[in-house]
Amino acid sequence: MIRVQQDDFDPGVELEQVRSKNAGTAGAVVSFIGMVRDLNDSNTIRKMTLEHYPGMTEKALAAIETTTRERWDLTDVIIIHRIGTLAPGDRIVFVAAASAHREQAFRACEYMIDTLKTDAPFWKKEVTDNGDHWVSTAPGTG
Amino acid sequence: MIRVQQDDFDPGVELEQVRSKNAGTAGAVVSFIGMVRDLNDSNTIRKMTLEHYPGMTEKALAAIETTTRERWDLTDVIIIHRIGTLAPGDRIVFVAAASAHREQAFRACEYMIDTLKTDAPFWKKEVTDNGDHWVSTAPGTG
Amino acid sequence: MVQLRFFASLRETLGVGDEQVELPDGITDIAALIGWLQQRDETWRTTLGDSRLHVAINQTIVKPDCPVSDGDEVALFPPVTGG
Amino acid sequence: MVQLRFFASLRETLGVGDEQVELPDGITDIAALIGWLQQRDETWRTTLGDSRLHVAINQTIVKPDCPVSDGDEVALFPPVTGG
Repeated sequence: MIRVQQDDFDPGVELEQVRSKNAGTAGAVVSFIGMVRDLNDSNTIRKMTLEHYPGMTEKALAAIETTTRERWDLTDVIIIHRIGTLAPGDRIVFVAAASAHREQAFRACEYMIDTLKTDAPFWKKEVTDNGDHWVSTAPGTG
Repeated sequence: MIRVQQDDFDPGVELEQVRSKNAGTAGAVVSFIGMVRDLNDSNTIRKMTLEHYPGMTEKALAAIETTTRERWDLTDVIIIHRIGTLAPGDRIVFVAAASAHREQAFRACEYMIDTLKTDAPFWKKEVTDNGDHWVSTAPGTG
Repeated sequence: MVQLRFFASLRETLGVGDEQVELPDGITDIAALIGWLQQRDETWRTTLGDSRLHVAINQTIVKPDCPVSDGDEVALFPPVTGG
Repeated sequence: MVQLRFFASLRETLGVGDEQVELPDGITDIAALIGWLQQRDETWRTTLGDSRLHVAINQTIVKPDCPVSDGDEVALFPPVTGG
């Protein structure tokens, strides 16, 4: 399941849906939450704006989901990414993989967030005390 | 933070506490949820009982937290493990690591659950259609 | 006609988000299209000369030697920084 | 006195969870303590002869050559299966 949205998401709600949908078959759910940090390259971050490429974003995330499901033995996959204006501490992205076995879930979850950070058309612009600037390399989340 | 308890836990509540406590500093939270599977060695599992060694359990989990915090650059660590009688689909264990960077959080989270499965004194007894038995090797969760 | 789309810092630097252009004769791949756009002025020349420029045709990332034809949506953007 | 504790399948097979014993002369390490307990009967001999047996003294895992002394809590249990 993939979603691109301005609104915040609730990791607890997402994880509970994964649990109840896969009760008995999934022994492991590994999830990643990315959040806005307040410091990047020693600049204090006040806000952040996430721009994306509507249409291509959904295609890119769907491709990541497909590849992930092909490569690992999973019972469920979630990718949620926010767009718009966010503040430090705000959730940006949620990625989760459910599997019978934890190794599969760990590998799949890490692959999804790594690939999202190189393949999905999102761009971050930081509003800092030293002015606004587009993030060029290391992004503001983990 | 470590906890051993009979009651269920709410991953959403735990993750929201980690987020708000570390807002701005943690860019990544990786979490693992282990749940009871309904099949193990082709036996259908009806219930499961988790026994532990009170006192040593807390020491073992605290040692895992300490080692994990020493080895990786983390802003927060959670280990929660349930004991008592559980049914397929029920949550057994929750492990989470928060960090500025996702690689640290992934490595720490995986280390904690791997180490817990070898070092913490918990034992699972499965109630199956073919009788009760103690789990000897591959446990019922991922 | 080709639908051009520019994102993030490219959109801001070039001052244009979406633009429709008629492909001139001889412009048949991405590299040629970019070279043609670079002739507009110094800003275009420099901005589209960045070696880290990403190109997508019809919302799929492509290489500079990828053919481009009438009706395509061609997007140019800097390296992505989401997640 | 030494406080013995048995868990999981060991507790069930041996039919005892907690037990206090007086260490006989000459029983000064875990290996000797286990050997002494194995003399009780065939069930004890077999059960404590399992090479995968884990031992903790005062709630810390130890090796069979670890010294044991009066006042210790000695726990014997099968490989752990939590998580």
